[in-house]
Amino acid sequence: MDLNTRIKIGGLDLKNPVMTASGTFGYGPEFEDFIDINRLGGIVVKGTTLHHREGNAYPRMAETPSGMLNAVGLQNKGVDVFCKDIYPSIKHYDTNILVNVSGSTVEEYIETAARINELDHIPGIELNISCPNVKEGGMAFGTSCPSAVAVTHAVREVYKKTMVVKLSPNVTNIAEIAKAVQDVGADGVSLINTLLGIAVDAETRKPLLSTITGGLSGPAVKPVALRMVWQVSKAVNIPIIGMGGIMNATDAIEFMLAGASAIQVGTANFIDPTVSMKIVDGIEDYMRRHGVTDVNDLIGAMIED
Amino acid sequence: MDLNTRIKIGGLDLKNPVMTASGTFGYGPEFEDFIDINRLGGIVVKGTTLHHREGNAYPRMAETPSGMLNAVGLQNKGVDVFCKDIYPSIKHYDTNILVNVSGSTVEEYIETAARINELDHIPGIELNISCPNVKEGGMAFGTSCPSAVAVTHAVREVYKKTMVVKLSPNVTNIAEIAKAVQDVGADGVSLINTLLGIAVDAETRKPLLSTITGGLSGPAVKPVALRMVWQVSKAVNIPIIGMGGIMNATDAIEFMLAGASAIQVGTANFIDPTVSMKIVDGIEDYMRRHGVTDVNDLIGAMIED
Amino acid sequence: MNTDKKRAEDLTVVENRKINKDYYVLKLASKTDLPKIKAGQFVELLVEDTRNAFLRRPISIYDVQPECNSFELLIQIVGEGTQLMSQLQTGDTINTMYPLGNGFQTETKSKNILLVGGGVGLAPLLYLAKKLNDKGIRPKILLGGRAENNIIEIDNFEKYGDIFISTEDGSLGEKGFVTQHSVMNESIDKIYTCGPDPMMRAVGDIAFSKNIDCEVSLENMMACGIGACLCCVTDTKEGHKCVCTDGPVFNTNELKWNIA
Amino acid sequence: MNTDKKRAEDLTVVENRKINKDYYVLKLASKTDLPKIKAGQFVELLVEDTRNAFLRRPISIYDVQPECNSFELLIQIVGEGTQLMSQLQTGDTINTMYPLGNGFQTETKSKNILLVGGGVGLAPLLYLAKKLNDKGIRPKILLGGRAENNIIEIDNFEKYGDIFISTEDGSLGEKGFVTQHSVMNESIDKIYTCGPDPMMRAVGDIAFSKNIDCEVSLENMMACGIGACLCCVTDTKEGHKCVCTDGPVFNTNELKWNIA
Ligand SMILES: Cc1cc2nc3c(=O)[nH]c(=O)nc-3n(C[C@H](O)[C@H](O)[C@H](O)COP(=O)(O)OP(=O)(O)OC[C@H]3O[C@@H](n4cnc5c(N)ncnc54)[C@H](O)[C@@H]3O)c2cc1C
Ligand SMILES: Cc1cc2nc3c(=O)[nH]c(=O)nc-3n(C[C@H](O)[C@H](O)[C@H](O)COP(=O)(O)OP(=O)(O)OC[C@H]3O[C@@H](n4cnc5c(N)ncnc54)[C@H](O)[C@@H]3O)c2cc1C
Ligand SMILES: Cc1cc2nc3c(=O)[nH]c(=O)nc-3n(C[C@H](O)[C@H](O)[C@H](O)COP(=O)(O)O)c2cc1C
Ligand SMILES: Cc1cc2nc3c(=O)[nH]c(=O)nc-3n(C[C@H](O)[C@H](O)[C@H](O)COP(=O)(O)O)c2cc1C
Ligand code: FES
Ligand code: FES
Repeated sequence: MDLNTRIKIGGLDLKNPVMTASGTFGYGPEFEDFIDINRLGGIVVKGTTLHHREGNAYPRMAETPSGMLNAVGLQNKGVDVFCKDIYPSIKHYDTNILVNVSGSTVEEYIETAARINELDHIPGIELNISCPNVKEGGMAFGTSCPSAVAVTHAVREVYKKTMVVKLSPNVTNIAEIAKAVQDVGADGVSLINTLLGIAVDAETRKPLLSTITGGLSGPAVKPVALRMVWQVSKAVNIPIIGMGGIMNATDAIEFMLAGASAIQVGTANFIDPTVSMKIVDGIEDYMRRHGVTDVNDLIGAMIED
Repeated sequence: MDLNTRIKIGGLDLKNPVMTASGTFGYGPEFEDFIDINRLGGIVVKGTTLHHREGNAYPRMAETPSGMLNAVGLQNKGVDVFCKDIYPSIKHYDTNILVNVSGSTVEEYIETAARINELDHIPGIELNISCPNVKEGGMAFGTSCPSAVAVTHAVREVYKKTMVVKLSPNVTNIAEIAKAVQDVGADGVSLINTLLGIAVDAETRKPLLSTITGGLSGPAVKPVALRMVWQVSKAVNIPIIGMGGIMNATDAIEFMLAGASAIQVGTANFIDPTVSMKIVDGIEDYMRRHGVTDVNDLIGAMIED
Repeated sequence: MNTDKKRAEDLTVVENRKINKDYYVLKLASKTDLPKIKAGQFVELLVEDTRNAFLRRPISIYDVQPECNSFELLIQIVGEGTQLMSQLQTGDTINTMYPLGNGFQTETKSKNILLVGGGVGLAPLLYLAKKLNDKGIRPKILLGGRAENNIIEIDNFEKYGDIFISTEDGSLGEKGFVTQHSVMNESIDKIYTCGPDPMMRAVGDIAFSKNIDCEVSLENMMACGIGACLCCVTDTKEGHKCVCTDGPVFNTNELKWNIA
Repeated sequence: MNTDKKRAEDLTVVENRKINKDYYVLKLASKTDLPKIKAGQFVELLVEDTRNAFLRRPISIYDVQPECNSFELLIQIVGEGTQLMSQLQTGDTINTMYPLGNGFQTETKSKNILLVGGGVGLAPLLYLAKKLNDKGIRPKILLGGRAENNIIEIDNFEKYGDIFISTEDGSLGEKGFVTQHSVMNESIDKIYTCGPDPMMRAVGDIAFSKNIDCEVSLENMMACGIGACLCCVTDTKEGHKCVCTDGPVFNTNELKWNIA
């Protein structure tokens, strides 16, 4: 059976719908011992800001039932170090490298995106308006329509390639925000970023994260993520990249059925560094088993009667 | 060691902070074979509406990682049958029986609450403005300040005993809504109701619930619930009843440390029908172990530095 | 202790008998006298600390040994919960809520009784057949399945009734669905059935058309097993009823099945 | 296969040796040649399908048997993950990512070397002692713990160094903290330590005050173990560094510990 697994998202041409999620895959080299990165549809590198950021104090991680909280807080060396030192060492990957762009102010977003725009082998950015772990900016932009529109619109002016906007799940109406960023030029939306959560140690009475709150990810959030992908798919006509708790190919298919054109694998990379390859293979198996020749036919194919 | 486990919530005097959550404990008799209901701080009976409701079509339940989705849809026989047939058979319980009141319109809420107001052995209601499983009303009231205020204010006019408002977690800013209902006379708030979610079967491509979306509960949601309790505790000065994924006494203590005055046990009742008793005992053990003589000292006692 | 109360109790595995790669019989014993158990009642088993089997698993009571304070469950491996339970070893304990549900109505004047079991749906029928034997009735027992390897425990059933077999592929007994089996044409005045939903509906249809009284044991998805969550409902002529407490056994005339 | 690559591999349990109710040694073997393993490196073990141990568990490599393609882990039971792994039986497999982390710097000119292990923190010190022996150095080894039953595996350590013991309650060796042990007053020019954070800081303080070169093996909470998530950072003079890749071993002069 001849299978087409290619997916288009804006100007991106993915060899398959499987990408890795920002903040869970480093820049790629971290996984080179385990998998062939070139077999992925794409990778999204760590959240990048205009300036170097140290991130939050340790502890930054707590395990929760079927999930984890993180409060990394966008630790990164800043866009210039990315362009100068990191980009040259990964630009040879034969996959779509997206940079996850974040900032505390609209100006920072603009400036960062503008610099990424210059990099030949970066075909797109993921505009992160949903990071729950920073004091300024981050999620604040993603939880109201006006601010989401403001930053998306401003970056659209300077960024000429594919721009996907990453949405926050910590909102009353995610579809409304998706629609709003579509209307000001987003080529796609990705969701969900992490759900804001807390873990506390009853014995010491201390929160388990230095920042008290952190972002919840992993299988625990999958039902919420699927719901949001489905809601957004009813509201927009740009492609959706779905994520949140994807641990295997079955989960990935579920996101596509709910309306996602591609998916990202996040926390699962920690549990099995080879999981993204298994998902690439598993989607093909599923297609063969179900006689699906074009992976695009799975998008939104949930039977709703 | 002499322990005080009593907690006050509005006019309610709870012998301990452990209650059972609406929709997970029937009306009480369902659990009589397993536990001594009189040892509980309180029970909240199934969501009750003005008229009989058949609820949603089967299937109404799906298992998810460390949690479950339900789409019961407020099946109940209506407030009159409650008053006439059910109330007489449970009013002897030596615990606080709260009725969870719901409706499609403000008028229905008012009428239902007014009838419950007449029942001597019902010291309070839990105003459910957060049910995600009904087409009209329900969560719609709980996801915006104006509508939350409207229904709370209207019911306050007719309901004279303790009124706790049950909040929806499917919002951008739960603290704002908590504050708003406090300002129009809520004696307390309870949170969280379920998170809206979806589960789909990749093999059949069908959603696992007849209504497609349902409400997520169980340990998976605990980090989100704890965060919301903590946020609300910073915004209001009325007591908070915390819930969402409480499976044992440690979880219960975590909610109190985060700011809850009492807690409700929901989904855990399905996994262990005796769990509420274990939590009552476990809180006392914890108090002894930590030299806490008054359970009120645990409320909001998380060390935040 | 009031022995008619429902319990949530750690029971001891006294035997885990493998039938074939898909089926096993778990024998569980209590340290105290069992409560009264009716044919068609079920238990809810707790598979502890596993990520995907979060809720309890409902399983019919297959047989009871009151003298040993034990009962047996016949289980098919279909997913994680049933898989993990298949690994239980003698001496292990498993938390069990029981006895749950209403059970079959065995106060019957009928003499020509047919039990129809599809796949693992035959589980509640063994104890039912035993109970009928106690009343001096030896029922006909029709066991159906996809193929030979789905027809199990024949020896056990033979003790309490006359066995008829049908398989969809004809590898054992008559070829076809249970509803096509020749025994369906004999004179029958009561049917008890348990199996896949389409099978039970087909049996219900035949019973309806021939005016035979028919009880079916439903297998809806359950969360609590004790009527508290209202997740397991089936649509009856009187509205939604809980399969866990009003059922699992319903007389087909209560259901909306035969309403065109 | 490039044998220096990190792997995620199903390893076979060839031995699970119980030391006492709290400690056990797990011996894992690969079917292929092991990659080069440095003293102080660690593995990430996957405890599958349990509700609370969702992430992998980092454990130091205790000893290596290259000739058998196997290595040993010394594990203390502290929670669900370490508890479940204690039940592994010979022949079981466990998915293991290894070898991870930088390991101790064993290219040293120092001759008077002291290893200080607190509790289960002694784990990475055995293989380190072995490696030092290979270089002709027999280190002093100070084992500390709360009480006698926390001081384990003395026989094993004795082969590679001179053993000193301290317990907080005095039930074995000198009474007090490791930092109060008399061996601390001997002439030492390098310390390697692993144990609870307060212990390592105290040892670091002594080393600093006496101007002794000191390497510590940190045990921060980890999610990925390979530098991808940035969860495990420690604050160094050059900012946040990952304990899983820049560590777990740090020279105390890189850390901010001795800055008042
Ligand atoms: C009253 C009752 C009596 C039953 N008696 C028996 C019995 O005697 N022997 C036996 O082998 N099985 C019996 N079942 C079915 C049994 O409960 C399911 O097979 C079991 O729960 C599946 O668990 P799992 O983790 O192995 O599979 P899962 O991975 O959870 O599911 C595998 C498949 O089984 C279905 N399933 C899951 N849970 C349930 C549930 N609660 N009810 C119905 N279907 C479900 C799923 O839809 C899925 O298709 C009974 C069910 C009910 C409601
Ligand atoms: C590099 C490194 C090497 C280690 N080497 C060993 C070793 O050789 N032998 C050994 O017994 N233990 C070692 N540990 C500690 C070991 O990882 C934890 O004890 C284990 O993960 C606890 O898992 P659990 O599920 O049993 O306990 P949990 O229930 O998860 O936790 C119990 C306690 O252990 C702490 N803990 C949990 N996870 C970690 C973690 N990832 N890092 C540190 N502390 C944690 C928790 O804060 C809690 O107080 C090492 C840790 C690291 C980071
Ligand atoms: C440790 C960690 C770090 C993350 N960092 C980022 C980030 O820098 N930028 C971003 O947009 N999302 C970040 N995320 C969110 C993930 O990209 C993803 O949206 C989320 O984890 C949900 O997917 P999952 O459940 O598959 O992990 C991070 C998640 C984790 C767990
Ligand atoms: C099956 C089921 C039915 C529920 N019905 C109601 C209801 O009628 N009214 C209500 O306010 N909440 C209802 N809830 C929500 C619970 O009361 C509780 O808010 C939620 O389940 C979170 O707590 P938990 O994680 O401990 O279950 C229901 C939950 C479940 C699982
Ligand atoms: S399973 Fe809860 S009511 Fe039947
Ligand atoms: S554990 Fe992920 S970077 Fe260290």
